[in-house]
Amino acid sequence: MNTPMTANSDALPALTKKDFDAGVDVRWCPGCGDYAILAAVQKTMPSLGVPREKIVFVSGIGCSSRFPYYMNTYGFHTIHGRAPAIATGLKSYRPDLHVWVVTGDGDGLSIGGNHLMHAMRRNVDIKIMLFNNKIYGLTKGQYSPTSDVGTRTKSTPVGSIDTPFKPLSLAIGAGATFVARVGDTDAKLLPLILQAAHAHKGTAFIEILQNCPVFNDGAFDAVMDKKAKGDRQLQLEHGKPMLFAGGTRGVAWVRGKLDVVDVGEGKAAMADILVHDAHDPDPTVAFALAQWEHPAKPVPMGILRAVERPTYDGALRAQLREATDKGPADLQALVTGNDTWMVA
Amino acid sequence: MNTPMTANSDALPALTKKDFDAGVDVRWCPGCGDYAILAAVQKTMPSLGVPREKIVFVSGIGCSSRFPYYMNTYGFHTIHGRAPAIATGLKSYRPDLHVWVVTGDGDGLSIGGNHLMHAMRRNVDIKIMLFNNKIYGLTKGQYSPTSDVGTRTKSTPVGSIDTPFKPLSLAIGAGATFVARVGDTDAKLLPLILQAAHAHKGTAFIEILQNCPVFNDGAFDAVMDKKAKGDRQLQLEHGKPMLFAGGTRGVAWVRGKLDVVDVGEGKAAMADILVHDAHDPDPTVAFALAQWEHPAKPVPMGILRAVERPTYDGALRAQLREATDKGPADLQALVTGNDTWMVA
Amino acid sequence: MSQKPVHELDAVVIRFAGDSGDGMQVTGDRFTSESAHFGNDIRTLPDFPAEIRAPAGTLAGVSSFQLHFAHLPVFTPGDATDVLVAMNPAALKANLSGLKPHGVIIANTGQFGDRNLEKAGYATNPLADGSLSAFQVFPVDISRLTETAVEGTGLNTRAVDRCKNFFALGLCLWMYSRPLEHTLAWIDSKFGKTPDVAEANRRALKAGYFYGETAEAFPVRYSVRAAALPAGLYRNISGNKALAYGFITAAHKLGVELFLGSYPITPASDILHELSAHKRFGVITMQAEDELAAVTAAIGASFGGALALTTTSGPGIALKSEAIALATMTELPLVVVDVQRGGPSTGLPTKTEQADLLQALFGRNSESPVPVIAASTPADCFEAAFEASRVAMQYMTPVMLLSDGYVANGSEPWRVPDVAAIPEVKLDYVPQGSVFKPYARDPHTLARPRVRIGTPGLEHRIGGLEKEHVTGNISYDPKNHERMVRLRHAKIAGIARELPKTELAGGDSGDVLLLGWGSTRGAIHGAGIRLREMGRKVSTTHLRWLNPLPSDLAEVFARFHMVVVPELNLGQLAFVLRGKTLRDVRSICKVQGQPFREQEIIDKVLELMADINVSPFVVDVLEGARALTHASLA
Amino acid sequence: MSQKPVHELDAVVIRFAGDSGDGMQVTGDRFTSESAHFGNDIRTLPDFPAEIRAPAGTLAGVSSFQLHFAHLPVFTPGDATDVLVAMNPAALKANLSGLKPHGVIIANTGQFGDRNLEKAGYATNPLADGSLSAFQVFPVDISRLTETAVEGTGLNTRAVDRCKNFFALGLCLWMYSRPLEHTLAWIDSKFGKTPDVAEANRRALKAGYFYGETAEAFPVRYSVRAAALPAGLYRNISGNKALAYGFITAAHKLGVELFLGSYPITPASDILHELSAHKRFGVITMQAEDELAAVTAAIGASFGGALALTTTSGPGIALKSEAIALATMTELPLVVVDVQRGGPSTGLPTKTEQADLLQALFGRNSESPVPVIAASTPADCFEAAFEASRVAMQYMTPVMLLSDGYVANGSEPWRVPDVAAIPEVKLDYVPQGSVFKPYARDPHTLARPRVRIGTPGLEHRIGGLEKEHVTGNISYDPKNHERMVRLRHAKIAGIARELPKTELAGGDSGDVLLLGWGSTRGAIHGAGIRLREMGRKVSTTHLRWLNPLPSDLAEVFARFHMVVVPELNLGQLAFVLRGKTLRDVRSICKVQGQPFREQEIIDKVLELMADINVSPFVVDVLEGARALTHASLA
Ligand SMILES: Cc1ncc(C[n+]2csc(CCOP(=O)(O)OP(=O)(O)O)c2C)c(N)n1
Ligand SMILES: Cc1ncc(C[n+]2csc(CCOP(=O)(O)OP(=O)(O)O)c2C)c(N)n1
Ligand code: SF4
Ligand code: SF4
Ligand SMILES: [Mg+2]
Ligand SMILES: [Mg+2]
Repeated sequence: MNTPMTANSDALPALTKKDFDAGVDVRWCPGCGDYAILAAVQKTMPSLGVPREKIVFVSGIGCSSRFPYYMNTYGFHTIHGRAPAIATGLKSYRPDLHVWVVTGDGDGLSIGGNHLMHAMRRNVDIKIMLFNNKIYGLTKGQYSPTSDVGTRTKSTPVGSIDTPFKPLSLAIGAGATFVARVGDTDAKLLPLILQAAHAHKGTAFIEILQNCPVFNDGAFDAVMDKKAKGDRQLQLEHGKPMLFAGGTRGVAWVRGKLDVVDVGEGKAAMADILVHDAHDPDPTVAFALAQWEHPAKPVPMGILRAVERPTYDGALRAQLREATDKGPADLQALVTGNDTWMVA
Repeated sequence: MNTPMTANSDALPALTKKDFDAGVDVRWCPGCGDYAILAAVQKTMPSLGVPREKIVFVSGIGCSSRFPYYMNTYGFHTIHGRAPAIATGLKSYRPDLHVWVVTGDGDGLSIGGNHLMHAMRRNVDIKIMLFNNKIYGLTKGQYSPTSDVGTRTKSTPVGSIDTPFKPLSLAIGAGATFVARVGDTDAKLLPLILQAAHAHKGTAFIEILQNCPVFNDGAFDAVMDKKAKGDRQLQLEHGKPMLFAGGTRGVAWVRGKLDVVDVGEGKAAMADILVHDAHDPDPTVAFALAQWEHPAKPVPMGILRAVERPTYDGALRAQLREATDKGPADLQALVTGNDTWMVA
Repeated sequence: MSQKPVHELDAVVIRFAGDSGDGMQVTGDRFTSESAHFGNDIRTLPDFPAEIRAPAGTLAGVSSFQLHFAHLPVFTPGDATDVLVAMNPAALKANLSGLKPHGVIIANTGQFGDRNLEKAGYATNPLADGSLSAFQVFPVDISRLTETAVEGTGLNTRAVDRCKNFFALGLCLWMYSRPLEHTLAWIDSKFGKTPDVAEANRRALKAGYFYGETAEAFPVRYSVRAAALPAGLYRNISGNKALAYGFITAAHKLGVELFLGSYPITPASDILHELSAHKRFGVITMQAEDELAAVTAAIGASFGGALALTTTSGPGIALKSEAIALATMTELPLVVVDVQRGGPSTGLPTKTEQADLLQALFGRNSESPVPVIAASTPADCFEAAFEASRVAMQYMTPVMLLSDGYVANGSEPWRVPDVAAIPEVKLDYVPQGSVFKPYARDPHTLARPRVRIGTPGLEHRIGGLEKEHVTGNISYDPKNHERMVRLRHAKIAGIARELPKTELAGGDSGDVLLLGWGSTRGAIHGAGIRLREMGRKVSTTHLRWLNPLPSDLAEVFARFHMVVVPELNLGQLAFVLRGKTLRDVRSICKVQGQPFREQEIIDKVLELMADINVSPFVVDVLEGARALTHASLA
Repeated sequence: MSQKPVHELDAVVIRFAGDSGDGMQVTGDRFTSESAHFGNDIRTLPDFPAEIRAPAGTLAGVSSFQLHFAHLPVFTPGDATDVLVAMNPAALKANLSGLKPHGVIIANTGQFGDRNLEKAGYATNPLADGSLSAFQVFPVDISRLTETAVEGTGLNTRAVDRCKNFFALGLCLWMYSRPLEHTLAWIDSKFGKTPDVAEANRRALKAGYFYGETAEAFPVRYSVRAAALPAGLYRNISGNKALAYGFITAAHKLGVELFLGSYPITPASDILHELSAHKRFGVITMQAEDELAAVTAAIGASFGGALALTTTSGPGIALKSEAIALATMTELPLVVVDVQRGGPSTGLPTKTEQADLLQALFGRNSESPVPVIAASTPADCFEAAFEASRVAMQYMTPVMLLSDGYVANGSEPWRVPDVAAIPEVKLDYVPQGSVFKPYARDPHTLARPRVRIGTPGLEHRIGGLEKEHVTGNISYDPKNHERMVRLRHAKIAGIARELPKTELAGGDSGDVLLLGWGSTRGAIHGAGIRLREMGRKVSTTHLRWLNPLPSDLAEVFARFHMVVVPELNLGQLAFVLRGKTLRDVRSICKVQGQPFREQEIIDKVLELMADINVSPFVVDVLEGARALTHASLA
């Protein structure tokens, strides 16, 4: 095909999913949730209106982190845990690029937790997809910081004892400006979230619930189950009331606590049901929702939070521009300084 | 003096502040907030009823991390950022010891952010004091992850651009079970919080606002100011209504948001004022409070959250006990295994 | 029993190869176990891809297991294979080059359909196109035969397919006149909870066995007599497992508990797995958030009195190096295990290499001497772990223990030690009430005093800043610093006094001394034997200690005309030995993610022996590379 | 002008010493600047404690600044001091041992009260008890005289006290016949925003000057004539600043922007500080959350096309080593600056050392070759930075640049380069539309092709797994791995072809070749000159390149009877050279957090020259330590 020459999306020949397929053998296990995510990403990319050459996928190490090899864009499969830092450097140096990070629950929350938090704090304009399968896939099935308490693995033969992170709570606690969750096989929601993340100016953090059929099969079955998901997922849409279970249940403040109520005659009124405000500058509601887990509560899906804040790379460039706007820099003057003497 | 021989506090000869003074030259700058904290800690220690030899102070690197040298207990001044991990190993191996961690905003939140989060997630029974002076003291004044946006330092000559962490929000997001804040010179509150942290079973995270007169003088003056602090601090006490400004202002839910209201006739009623529940299993209110900053809001001081959850070291020991309770372990049987053959 | 004739063989190298999902590792393990029980000497080489499950049928997805079993002593998994069991075309293609001329191929024709042939890159079917005429090919439709055998067990197609490795195993057991009992018993214990699977595997195993006996295809069977091993009770053991047992035993004999701080990484994870299962022995394992936390948690536990351990491979060592220097400065015991793998960076994570030696010796800031020892065989890992632990505790120092993927995953027969006979190691602790100087020193070991944290009156503070001699106070005094730097070095160098005399296989002097370290032991030892059989004056020796080096080394070197070091790197030990002894130590290097073959060493030694012009300046090992590259830069 | 007689001197070593808060670094800087302006050759040595402000009056709190100014060329800050300005008893005590017999002491009697004497550990006042009779003591109540001088400026007591360093400075300027103008102008520009402080400092300065002229105490003054430096425009420069300028210049000449990812650490932080101030030059600096992020952010920027830089000291290098290996594997340019400090672990963070050489060479997992270069003087840092940047970009490789605390903080006169005259370095980029093979190689440099990320049609993926030659695809092929390992080595080794011939000071052959690297240059060079003056056949040379080494080294060695390497470590380069050349390279080691004195080197060389029994096995540098220790283990 003819490669597009400019970043101007008008001038772009329409790209297709196939244009984003690197055309190499995909090396995940049969049935791995990563396949569905890959397909959704490849499918969504053309809709972003960004030429392939302006896109970079950066990853760490893990099954999930093989992702860049399968995308026909620029890609960097780096080392364990450091993808957010590498992406930060890349984006800071090259604001013209669209930088996507792919990481796992081990890569992003265990060894890479610090960089992830700092990227979100800084609000670097990068898009982070964390494939959460609640397990270490690549190293053959040890528990991860998102594994449920009591998870039996090779390294925890009588059950894990550490309380898992809630990735979205952690992100909100770190000051993330865009926080979303979606399931690997949700072919409808995933593209929407990718598009919203792309549109967001700042760090977008997306937790993707991903099934690992080999080491943690069915970890999200209860939530992702086609039939039950209406009852078990709380699909969030900005500006829409928070309803689920076919509109029979909703979210409301009950005695100062965000809670689930039944909706309808003799039950809670629609007026009591919270309208989802993803742009709320106060992260409290988003945080409260991020705490929710199956089975006690429906699992919030979609964009919990999307607020504006200056980006790190933007501010950095602004400072640079401000400095360079003062006129051409004089290298000789710099090197010479203002405290010299002549030797004849 | 006669050193106590047992951990039984009844049998302890009364210890005094002086017993906890290591008697070496203290090497902080004149006027450093660390002195006040040291004094408060030395003063409070005897009240905990723990013999000196059962106490260990672990620190990373920074001005604040010099702390262990001044305590006449066991002490370990380690490397930059790793104190929470070292303390986790120590406490897991030696549950009989009382392990205190001293760290700084750079040590604990920059290089050591990951270990701090994971310690809190695991709920290791260690007590973490983070001396937040919003600056790197030891390395002579670079900005830190808690420095306000626009902070001018040697490494940010035209002002820092990254949004600072809110340490308490981060802690709550990571699942911390005990979260508190206090000022360095608050000689009344600091001992109370140290005692409560000691009594808490699990990770206690204490942010101590600490003045660095050399590189960031007066960072907390507005909040710590003797006269103004009544208006600018929200002193939290479990079971008490959240009031400040001499009881004329309080905290209430206003249209689904935690907010400040005026209290009194024609204003909000006392019944509307939230009663502080540090033991609330739902961290939402604590999180909302942790977001508050001067000058928009009063700064919450005291214990924001203190809830029970199994500790990592406790669960680890329980698993060990369960295993060893099955009878004496047979090393020969282990080494021999169950698939052997004889060669004659 | 079979009526077919039985041929006696001295040794056989068999390789099971198939898709990652085909269970080749299990097949290999079971055949190993049967051979061990039978009394053969054995060595194994598992080899698997970095992916969990690469695409089925591709070359990248091939997993294999090689076993050398013999009635004479063997030291390696074998240079070339006698028998290749190929479960699909990719397995055949990937392993054919290692097969001996006239070697046997047992191919599962059920997987040689067009799609699989194409995936493996075969234009035509090699079983049919005559390209394998140099070998003895036995085509068997293992897939279909297995299906038939397990019919009626109620398993679904996928589960049925999973049984075919037992058919192959059964066939091979028949072929080498091995009984089925142990494997049948093993199936019972392994699949006890899923009786249908157990039954299917039993049936597939027997079907394979009887197929050999019945089918016309196999005219003869073989037998390999038991080896003359020293008498005793034996088991088969892998390196990682032996390490774990060694550490548990060491903790026991040292009178402390074992604490492991670790972060999973191939090929070291199995040590964490193994130790996690032994809480009964008071073993505490912590899967940390990363390597930085893993090593520092261990240091924390060490401060608390533990036998502190941290396990990883090369990239993890890089991350741990700052903390190891803290242990050096604070003089706290710590054992650091590096199960080396192919690099640099992520490299070849499931392959073996010996290229972390220089990192182990020098990869820390400033003068941070650390004892370094290496394990040379799977069973030797037990002793290496014990030795590392003892030295760490006695000398109050971090100790680096080098293993590698080959030792870690390989296995060999191990004469089970009598643990009661292993002497206890007594450690002195500063008694309560004494005048305690944290940096006073034991006059013999130069170790600083050991103290139980929690002892009243011994409160003290340590840290990473330079210490004053004896008192341990912070000191910036220039002369004190120099003294301490030299003391830290002297402490480690002094360990050399307790090292045994260097032992040689072969003559005490001669033309060539072949010297190795770590996992190359078998190949070097075997090569030495064969070179001597060829009449060459070649002796071999193997280093357990890389730092300090044995103090008689230069003297030993002096008795040989040439010293040659085969290594799975670009000559790292050779470089160190040159620097230390100023002898023109020569290198035999291989960096392919694979262990040495004996023959490779033999060929190189013969080549070097022909070379009489020994240049005084280093023969750059890289010269060759340049030619190599330019040739292909058209 | 003064009526007092003026004595001519060739060179003077002066040391200003006081409390950390006394402003001794400023005093030293100003005196340096005046001497430089005057035309002397100069070398400086700042020395300060690890604490921000240790307790006033204690030994631990002493901060000092030594300056050597001369009318002959000088190479070090001087072995022993001629003049010691001691602002308090601790400063006197800490620095007395460095004072020459009959040396001058100017003591601020205002600080010699009982409390301060006690804090410094003096039982009696040394100014009064006769213990200083071997020196010329000038007691001056600087504190009180300063107070009087600044009376009426409205400053508070603390601020007044802070002016006393200017009094001391004024006095010294008078003593060495130096004008005040530059310092007066400097005060104006520095304290412009606080006119009262400026005025007070001006008054204190003048008061000191006039005190010298007036007071009976000082019978003579001295002068040191200008040195015969090459003609040109000069400035004074510190190592860290020269590094920063070198990198900015390199980025400019390479046609890219500079990206620095760094985390503050002594003594490297000033590079970050300096570069942060130069956004006008398109310099992007990122203070990262830690060293792991600092280096990986730089690698990210490098992937994006930057001249990528990361700066730190030893502990930071340890943390960065895993990532450096990623840059080696992905063959991305990266400059890593290690400003070495005393270790191991936190060690002596503000002191100098050269003990990270082996870490720089070998401190990464597996075979991860990295070019290593060292800066030898403050001004030389400019060129070292340029060279490191050029090589990183041209060869597509990480490059390690070694500096140390001494070079970083020390300063010297620098002939300002004409930046227009520095040639541009042209880099080729893969043009759009070409067939792009990410791991094809330049036949000369062996570098893989440079590509601008963002170019349409050149999309590709790289990573830390082993690459296939030419295509860059992931490859687990054994032979490919070996080829790539050797190619990576050959690429770095090949840089040796562009290194200049080794240059010697002194004869082309002789008895001893003194060889150094890094910050020891001045002391070695000076020692060489003096040894030759003593009639010894000693030549000296200095290495910029530690990896690869110059290829003529063995040949050069062959022309000397003995090769001796003075190093601020336990003999790291000597060890490497022994391994590479098999020459019995000897070491002169000093590990005290302090640079060499010329005399130390001279003494050791003379000692070694007397020693004719060169043992073929390494003389363990540690032997001495053992004796040293045992003596004190009563
Ligand atoms: C420094 C380092 N430590 C450890 C590893 C081993 N390792 C590779 S991936 C991984 C965890 C992967 O888990 P996750 O990020 O959840 O990815 P998944 O495989 O589940 O997609 C680990 C521990 C490594 N490659 N590098
Ligand atoms: C690995 C490593 N990186 C960097 C440093 C340098 N360093 C020492 S302390 C410090 C920051 C201290 O800041 P903080 O934790 O806020 O402590 P404070 O001095 O403000 O109390 C830094 C960057 C170090 N010692 N080790
Ligand atoms: S191990 Fe799990 S996560 Fe990894 S590829 Fe296989 S199924 Fe996917
Ligand atoms: S630099 Fe700041 S934090 Fe450090 S000791 Fe001085 S005043 Fe305290
Ligand atoms: Mg995972
Ligand atoms: Mg701080």
